[in-house]
Amino acid sequence: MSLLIQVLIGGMTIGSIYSLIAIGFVLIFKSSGVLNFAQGSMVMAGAFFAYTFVVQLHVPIIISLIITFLLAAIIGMLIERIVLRNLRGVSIISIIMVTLGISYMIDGGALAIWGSSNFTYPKLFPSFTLTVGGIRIASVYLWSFLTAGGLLVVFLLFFKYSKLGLSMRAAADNQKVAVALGISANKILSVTWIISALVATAGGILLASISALHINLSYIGLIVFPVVILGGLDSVAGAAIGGIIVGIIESVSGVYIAPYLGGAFQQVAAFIFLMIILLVRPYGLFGTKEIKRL
Amino acid sequence: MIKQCARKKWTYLIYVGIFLVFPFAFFKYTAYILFMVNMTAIGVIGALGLNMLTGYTGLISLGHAGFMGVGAYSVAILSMRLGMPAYLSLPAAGIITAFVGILVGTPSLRLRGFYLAMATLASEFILEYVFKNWESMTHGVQGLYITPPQIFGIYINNDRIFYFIAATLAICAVFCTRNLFRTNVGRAFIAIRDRDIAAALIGINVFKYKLISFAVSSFYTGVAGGLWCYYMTIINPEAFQLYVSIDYIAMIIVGGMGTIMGSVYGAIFVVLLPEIIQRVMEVLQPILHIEYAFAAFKQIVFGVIIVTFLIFEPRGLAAIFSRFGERMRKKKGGDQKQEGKLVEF
Amino acid sequence: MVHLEVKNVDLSFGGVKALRRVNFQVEKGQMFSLIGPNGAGKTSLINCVSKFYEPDSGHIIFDGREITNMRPYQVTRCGISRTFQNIELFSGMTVLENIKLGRHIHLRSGSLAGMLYWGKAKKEEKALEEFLDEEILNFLGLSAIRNRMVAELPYGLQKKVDLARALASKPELLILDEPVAGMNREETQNLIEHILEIKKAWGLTVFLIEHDMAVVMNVSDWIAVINFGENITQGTPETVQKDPEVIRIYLGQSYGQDMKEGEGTS
Amino acid sequence: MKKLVGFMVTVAFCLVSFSVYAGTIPVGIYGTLTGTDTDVNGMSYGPKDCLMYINEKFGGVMGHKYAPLLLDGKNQIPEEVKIFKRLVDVEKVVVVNGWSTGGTKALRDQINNIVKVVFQAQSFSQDVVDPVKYPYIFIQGPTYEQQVLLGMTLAKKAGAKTFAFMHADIEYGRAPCRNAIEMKIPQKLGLKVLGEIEYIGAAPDVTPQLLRIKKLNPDYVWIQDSVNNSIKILRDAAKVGVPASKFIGNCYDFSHVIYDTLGKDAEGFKALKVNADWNEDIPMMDEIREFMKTHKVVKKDTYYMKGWVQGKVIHGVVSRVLKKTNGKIPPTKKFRKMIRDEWEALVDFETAGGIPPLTYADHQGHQQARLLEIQGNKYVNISDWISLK
Repeated sequence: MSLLIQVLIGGMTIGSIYSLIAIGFVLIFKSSGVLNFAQGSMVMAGAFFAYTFVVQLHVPIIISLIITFLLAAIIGMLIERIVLRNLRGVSIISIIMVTLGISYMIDGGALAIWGSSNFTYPKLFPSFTLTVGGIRIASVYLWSFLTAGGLLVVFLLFFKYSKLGLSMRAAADNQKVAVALGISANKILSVTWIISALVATAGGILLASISALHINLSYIGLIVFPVVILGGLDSVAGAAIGGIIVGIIESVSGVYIAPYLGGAFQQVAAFIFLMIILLVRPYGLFGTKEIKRL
Repeated sequence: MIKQCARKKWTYLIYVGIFLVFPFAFFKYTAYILFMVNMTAIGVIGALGLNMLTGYTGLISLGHAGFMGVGAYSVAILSMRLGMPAYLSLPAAGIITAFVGILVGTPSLRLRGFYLAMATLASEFILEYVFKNWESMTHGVQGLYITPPQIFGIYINNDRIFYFIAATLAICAVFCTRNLFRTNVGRAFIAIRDRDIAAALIGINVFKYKLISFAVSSFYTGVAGGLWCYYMTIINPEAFQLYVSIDYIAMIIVGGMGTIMGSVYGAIFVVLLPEIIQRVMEVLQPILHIEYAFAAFKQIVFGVIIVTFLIFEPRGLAAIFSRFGERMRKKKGGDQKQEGKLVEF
Repeated sequence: MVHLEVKNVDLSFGGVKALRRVNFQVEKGQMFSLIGPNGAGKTSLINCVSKFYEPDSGHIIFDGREITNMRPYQVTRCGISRTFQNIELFSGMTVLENIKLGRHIHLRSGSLAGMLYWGKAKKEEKALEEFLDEEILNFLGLSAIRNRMVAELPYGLQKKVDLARALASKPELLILDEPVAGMNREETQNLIEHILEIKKAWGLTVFLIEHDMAVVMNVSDWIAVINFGENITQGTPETVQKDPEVIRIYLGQSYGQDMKEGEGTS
Repeated sequence: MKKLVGFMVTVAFCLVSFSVYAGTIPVGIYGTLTGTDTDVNGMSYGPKDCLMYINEKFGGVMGHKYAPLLLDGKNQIPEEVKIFKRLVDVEKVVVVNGWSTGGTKALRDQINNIVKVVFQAQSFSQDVVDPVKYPYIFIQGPTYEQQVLLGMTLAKKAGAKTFAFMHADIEYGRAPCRNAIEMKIPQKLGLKVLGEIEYIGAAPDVTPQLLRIKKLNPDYVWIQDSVNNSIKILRDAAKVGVPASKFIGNCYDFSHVIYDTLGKDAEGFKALKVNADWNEDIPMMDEIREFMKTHKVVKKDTYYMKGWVQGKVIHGVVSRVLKKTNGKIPPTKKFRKMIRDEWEALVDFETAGGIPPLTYADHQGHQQARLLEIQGNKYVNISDWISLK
């Protein structure tokens, strides 16, 4: 029994990080219908920026965090400005490929700048730990939990009430209508990419500070895919909740099922669960259904 | 007109000549170049498969690495356990993979777009898990060795022999695919891609043809995987991870979705581009001085090329070449319409 | 005899009722027109017949066979084919390929045969092209543009290709959803003539939905009127024109205007 | 079709024209410079730098300079096969420094029967070590299986009764543990293996696996993985309350990053050491420092040292060969053969303290290791060099 509790808590802790990173995916998809394969690389890059300023350049933490987020925002904007803005009306899969190309660039850049060693990540936040049901939870998880939750609330309100948010939804629903309403699609897309880059950076910093920093951090992009789809590609809430669910599923299957099936079952378990959900709800848990018209 | 035919005959003879001489033309580079040509040939077959599914039927698949794996493992197991000769085990592998493909394709009844793509991604991971953990069959993570069959006492994974097998198969694949899109099946695929609802309403059993598309596509991919297995003589699960699927997607997008030659150009591009970048940078090395960042820069350049390329020609190399062909024909005057259509394919 | 029978068909989207217990019968060989103001539910009804929509209740019977629960392609197999209000051509293909697709249900050759393009598949393709040539392309005057991509054709021609695709399956019942909408007088005339001619030649039953009253009144043998998804009345053109209800809800305000539309658009 | 052929031919030609001209003694090295496993690729940079150092310090060997060429195998079999073909056919290298187990297996026939070139594998997998079957493949240190054996022996000494394995679901992870079990190593030592627990290589979190460990509660856990994942394991061990002192890692779990990152959570973590660490006080380190005066070295870790040693071995063998031919470079085929024979003949080859003396009669440089433990944020030797023979 106590084991089960520990399993659940363990699942939630990592799930919180999944949610945080998944939200970045969803934002971009929601506004521009692009599934951003470079998200993982953006996560990694963000983590490395903070590392550079704090450790290599000895900038005070707060300032270096600010600079980091500025840089991330700029990169996000540049990606949108230079690349995606020139790809209007291109088939979705070509855009996938483009984002992959971007991820090659970012990964390569990171490799060129920081090399492929493991780095010890600085302690950026007051680190304390509290023990719940025999699980020692590092503060980082709480931070990511709070950040994810905070972002969730912020974006729910943002999309509900703020003019920009509403227009983003309009744009996502129907470019033409949006244009008719005098909404600048460009502005919206830039904003989305900036926000999403910031989220990625936050995720990167949190993720890096619970393990050694290495360029392979960008794999997280692949690992959260089931989360994004499970929640529904265009639902921020879906991403947040999906993260927790997947975390728990991985944890539960890792402890209770893997011993019988052998191997590393947890990731597969997440995907199998995803398949089952998709067969019941073809647009994820909270995704909006696209209506066929003639 | 007769002159035309005669010239055609000659050009074909020249092609055949090149095809036969090619593997003996490069002195000490032979093995190295042939290896890349062979990988390209395998790539062409796989890319045709993926293009049929994604480019022509409009179903995105991230699971093709898994399908290749199924093909490779089937070949390995059939040939080692049952001692099946290559000319049987390759088609058999294709058929087995086709069944897996149908299985994976079933969700396409309800799933669309990215959600289907993710379902295929899931199947990719599930297949990888099976490869790793069905030890009795796949020998787990250590993978399987095979002793390739021999022709005239030479193992077929000898670069020259394999060149003739793989290249021939690739060319056959190109022609088969071209034929397929002359007939109702191929047309049905395109109809589903363009307007699946209208397709259904004019009498196409959409789901059936989606499954057929998955089956044929995975058949190609399975054969490609089988060839891969014969060539490498070892297969392990780490050889069929997501990056392979991504390479194939790169092939069809860069080459040109929904075009047959596109798959060919794409395969060549994806196999050769990194090598060309490598060589160019080696030449520039004395100027650049980037010992440690060499690989990194290679990666960056690859990314930059793909991105810029897609910005300037999202429809891929095929579009560029056919436009080029148009211009050539305009110059020559319009006496070669048929060839023009050929380029489209 | 009755060719197509629609019995108490109900259809609703969410809360909105699109069709309420709609009834009518189409005789074999008849030129049947379904009219009604915009949003009356005409297209919804034919979408029910061609199975794009599942009716909530009611029956659709064709040739004495219940087709209510069939899949779309099965309906086509039974011998029903249709055109679309806003042309649904496959933009990635040539005119010829689009029309060939109309005949898809009659083609048997599988993928393997197709790949080898040998024997059966090849013969079938040849036969198909001959059929299309003599029965449809020349007849509709599309032979010249057979290899053009449909995307680059003018609207009128696209409409024609759409019709050709519907005819290609050699149906018994042809459903035309506003075939002449947005065409000028000549185009309209010419298309209608073609339709009447082929109807005679093949003994087709034609199910017409059209706003151009002039056309409807001229060609129809029988007209059914619906409004807000309900039967208003049906009968011969004369009776329908006289029907006070119809005049009130439909012809009264928009007849003349529709006539003008007919001329105006070109 | 025409364009296709044209395209291929032109590409072929530009490849030909771009080929670099190899120096007098071409040496081929490939490793994972991008992709997975990059954190240990110091062992691919090592040999290159070492040979460059020798070129600059001694002007190569008997007046012949080395031309080391380092390529990126991406840890992908086809990539490595391609590179191998280029190295041996185009660049005519006399020694190849390889990387992955999979690639080595794929090339086994090429290496030993077709090309016949010495192949120094980075992988320590026992599947590729076999003087009879694979006469041209050499590895530097004890196989993973031997390392497991040592770890278990020491655990036994410390009074362990039960044991468990943790590793990623890849060959490097699973194969050695399976082999160890098949070789009945635990039984012979009277140890009970409670479980073999796997995780995804790239998984950001291994808490569930450690909850299983906690449940099984073995006396010792063998980690068959590299630093990056071992940090995750120790982190989550602390998370669920399993002491780090229960964990023993192999030769790739040896890095200061571990205790820098985890602090006291790493206290008591043990790892095997099969070659010198960075900044150890040995003559070889002075060579490297000298080299660093003129060159940039980014990988400052024990793997770089391992690589440097490999460079020294190559140099040692080549110079022996050239002594035999008194300074003349024999034709490639002969040269490769001679290198192989000399390599096998190496006895107690000294590497300036980089590693225990190397003897390649059994194609394994040495079979010794010593156990280190993290105590107070540094590694402490808790055993002497132990031979695994």
